[in-house]
Amino acid sequence: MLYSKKVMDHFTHPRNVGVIENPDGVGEVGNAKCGDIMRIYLKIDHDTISDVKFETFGCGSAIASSSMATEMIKGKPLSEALELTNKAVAEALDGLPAHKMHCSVLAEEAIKAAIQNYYEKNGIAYDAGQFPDCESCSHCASCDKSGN
Amino acid sequence: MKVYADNAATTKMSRKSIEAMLPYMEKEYGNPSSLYRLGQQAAEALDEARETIARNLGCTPAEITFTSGGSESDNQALLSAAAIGERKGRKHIISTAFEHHAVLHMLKKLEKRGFEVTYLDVHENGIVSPGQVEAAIRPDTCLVTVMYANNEIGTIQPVGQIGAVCRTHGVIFHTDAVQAVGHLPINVQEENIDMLSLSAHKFHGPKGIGALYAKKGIPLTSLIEGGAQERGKRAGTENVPAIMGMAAAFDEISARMEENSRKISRLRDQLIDGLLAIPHSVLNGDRDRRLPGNVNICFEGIEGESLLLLLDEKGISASSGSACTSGSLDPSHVLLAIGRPHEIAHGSLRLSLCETNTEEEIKYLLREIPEVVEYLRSLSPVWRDLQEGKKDYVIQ
Amino acid sequence: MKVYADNAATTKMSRKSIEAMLPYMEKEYGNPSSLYRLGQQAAEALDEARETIARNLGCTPAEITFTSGGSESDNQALLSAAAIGERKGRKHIISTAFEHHAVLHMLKKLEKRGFEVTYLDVHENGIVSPGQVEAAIRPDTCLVTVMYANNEIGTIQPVGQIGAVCRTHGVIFHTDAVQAVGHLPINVQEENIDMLSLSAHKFHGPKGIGALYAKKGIPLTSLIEGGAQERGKRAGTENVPAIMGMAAAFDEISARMEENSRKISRLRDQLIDGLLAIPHSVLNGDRDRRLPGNVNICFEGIEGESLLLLLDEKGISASSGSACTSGSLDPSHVLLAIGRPHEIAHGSLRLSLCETNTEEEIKYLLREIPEVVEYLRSLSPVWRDLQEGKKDYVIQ
Ligand SMILES: Cc1ncc(COP(=O)(O)O)c(C=O)c1O
Ligand SMILES: Cc1ncc(COP(=O)(O)O)c(C=O)c1O
Ligand code: FES
Ligand code: FES
Repeated sequence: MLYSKKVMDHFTHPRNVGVIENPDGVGEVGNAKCGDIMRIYLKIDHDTISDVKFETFGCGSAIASSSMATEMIKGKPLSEALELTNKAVAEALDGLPAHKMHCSVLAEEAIKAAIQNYYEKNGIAYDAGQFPDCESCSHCASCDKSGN
Repeated sequence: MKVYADNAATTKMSRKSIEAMLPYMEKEYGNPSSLYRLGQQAAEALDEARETIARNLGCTPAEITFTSGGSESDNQALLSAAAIGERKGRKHIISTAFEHHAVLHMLKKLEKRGFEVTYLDVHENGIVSPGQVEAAIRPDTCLVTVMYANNEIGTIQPVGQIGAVCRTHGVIFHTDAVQAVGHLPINVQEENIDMLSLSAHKFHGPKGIGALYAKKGIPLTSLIEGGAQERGKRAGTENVPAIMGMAAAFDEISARMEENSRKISRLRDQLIDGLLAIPHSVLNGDRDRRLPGNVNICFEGIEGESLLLLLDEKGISASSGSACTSGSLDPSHVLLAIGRPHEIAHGSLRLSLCETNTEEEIKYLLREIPEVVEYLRSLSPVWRDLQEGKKDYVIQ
Repeated sequence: MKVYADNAATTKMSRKSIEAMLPYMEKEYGNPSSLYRLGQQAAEALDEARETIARNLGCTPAEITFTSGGSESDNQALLSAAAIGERKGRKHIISTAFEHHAVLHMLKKLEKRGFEVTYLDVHENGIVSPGQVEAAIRPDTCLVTVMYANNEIGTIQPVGQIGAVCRTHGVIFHTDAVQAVGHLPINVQEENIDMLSLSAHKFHGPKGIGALYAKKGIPLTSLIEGGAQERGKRAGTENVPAIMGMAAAFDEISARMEENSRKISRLRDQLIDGLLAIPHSVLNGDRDRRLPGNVNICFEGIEGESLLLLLDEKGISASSGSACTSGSLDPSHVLLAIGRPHEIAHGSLRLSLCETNTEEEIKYLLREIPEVVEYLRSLSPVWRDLQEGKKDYVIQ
């Protein structure tokens, strides 16, 4: 099979799907042109992620990565969420096919983008080096990075 | 319920085809190049199979070369026409933007060898016109290669008219008929086709076997060198069992072509009508000039691979032009060629039917697919933006 | 009595091999490139088959590419090595004078492309030495291609030692092992083989399927362009049933290789001894370093085709190096390469046995063949001249 049982479980029964009204942070990465967009909504209480929801336009691996990543950060302090790597997400899913690893990268980056958005909205100082910038994203060759 | 709706990818072998193969595996296993009876019987069987293929295409047996499938046939056809062109100093080829990769990649290779290729526009309806071909022909054109029917969107090209144009201008005309053979009536002579590729597993025959028709007088260049099989044009011990299976499958499907076509088209039309009732969906390819079994639809706001996986959960086998399914990042070149923007091309679904699909199956598809589309849209940030008016629908 | 003694031409498929194919024709017919279960199951089967082939050759699955047979494998191996050589400006190839046409014709093609080929002498015993290979290696040598065992005279080459020489000199070593696989123990790693061709129908597997082993790091050039099957190195819908049949046949024959070899060699030796009792006959190829099943003998004063036809009348299927069988007028290039003069090369007989041949069959062959030889000699003016001393015997 292309995907592990874990991937299929998270894909067919995704956790934390949906939106949070009045979120504390929202992050969106990817590009519909490239075939995948991930949006993460965060509710934050005292530097801890009290709730998280996602919406994803993408393949099975993208949806499963979103689901798994949100599970992994829910209830965790921001500092810990910032350390979540795409490798950890992929491992938690019992692996992803090589050509699908970038879908897990999107999950990592969407979370970071949401946290960055939270910092910015609340005027909290942060180390920009911790966050990916759109310019360095290179997951699709044909992307014009225009965000639409 | 299990519904196999990916007959354009490959088909289930028919009983007749399997039964035509078996005797040549265990009993009549001789090598047709051998002198003794066992070999000569195999050689005779090969002759019969060649006649069967020829009869169903309207050519002579000597014009048929057996290959390992559609890709090899396409490669050899293009290589042969290019060699002829090169000898005459004619290095221009006309094709379309939505050919199968077996043609497109070979064209790329020929471009590296100094050939110039004109890729004709296939318009939103997925059809080239004979006029376009005629307008593109130059004194140095050595080959026109236009597929008979497209493998993704099923559109049928005006092959007979293109053939007539090519004949008038003395240009070789090849058609990749892998999707058409067995499903549409073809007569290479009447349609002025000079070369034609076919592959048995697309019409309930075995995998790994195909044929290349080349009109008498068109010398083939070997792709595989070695023994003198296939009049020296294709080396390798002949795959007698598979060839017998191909011939049987071709005969079987040809005998029922009209009946199948009527039945399948009706199912197809029900499916198209039902699916287009889903808001913001659009049919890809001309509605009428399409293969009896082909349905190809884009749904706005969702991505193809996840659609396929969820359909698989419901027992439905289908395919998509989504990039994510192929591991490359660009969506189907076919959908791009008919002008679908990237974000829409990602959300395509191809269902390809055959004569064993049933009305019940269509009902099942029409119950399950809209649900899955709706569910995926409910997860999709793109769909939300569209719904909330933050973006404009591409498909009205 | 019926005796099939042409197993070097092709073999009867084994029950196991057929049974391994059938499920993939009618039930598991999915296209391995498809996402849904039916496709993924086929993809998994393909993986398993690749592992089986790899295990039996001593390499990794990623080093195996499926092809349509031995000829295609040979073609692709040579094309790939030539492309690597070209990139490095190394355009010299070493081979032997008695390779199969799938290699020889490809070499001719490469010569036209500017490659220089050294054809090593194979001596009267039909064996090249590692020393010959080493002496022929030049700084611009990009490939050594020497067959594992010859298809006509069955001689086994010192492949391991040739591999060692090539490894020392950093030259790619390809071996056409079509006649050896399944019949001789092969380990590509231990024998320093960089590329190896095999074909399933030579070991009771299906026709039209083969494999090319290429050591990790050796990039393959596509012979057939198109889809991304076989990691982009061989386009075309995978022939899953045949691949499963090949893997099953390979496993089956490997498990019994020693036992088969002992049995077949004994029959072979009886046959050789018995036939050499015919006056003025000679064995072609080394007596000991030959395939377990290969017998190849020249009978002075007669012509191969008539011999085969009369044997066929007796129910015996055999082959000859004689040209007439292949439609060309030159006698076997293999027999000429081991120094047999034309007149003798025309009178050759190849019998190739497998594990299902029996002692009774050998007895039958040893009763019938001498009679037929004697009869043909009684018709032969050449034989009369020899008998009457007007000419000298070539074979004492
Ligand atoms: C030594 C050798 N190489 C290559 C081939 C070609 O194999 P195939 O006929 O399967 O293409 C054969 C048999 O025909 C052979 O004996
Ligand atoms: C239009 C078209 N051409 C060529 C091919 C290649 O055929 P095969 O996979 O048998 O090599 C296919 C199918 O894969 C096809 O649909
Ligand atoms: S989303 Fe396409 S390059 Fe980042
Ligand atoms: S979203 Fe396209 S490959 Fe995962």
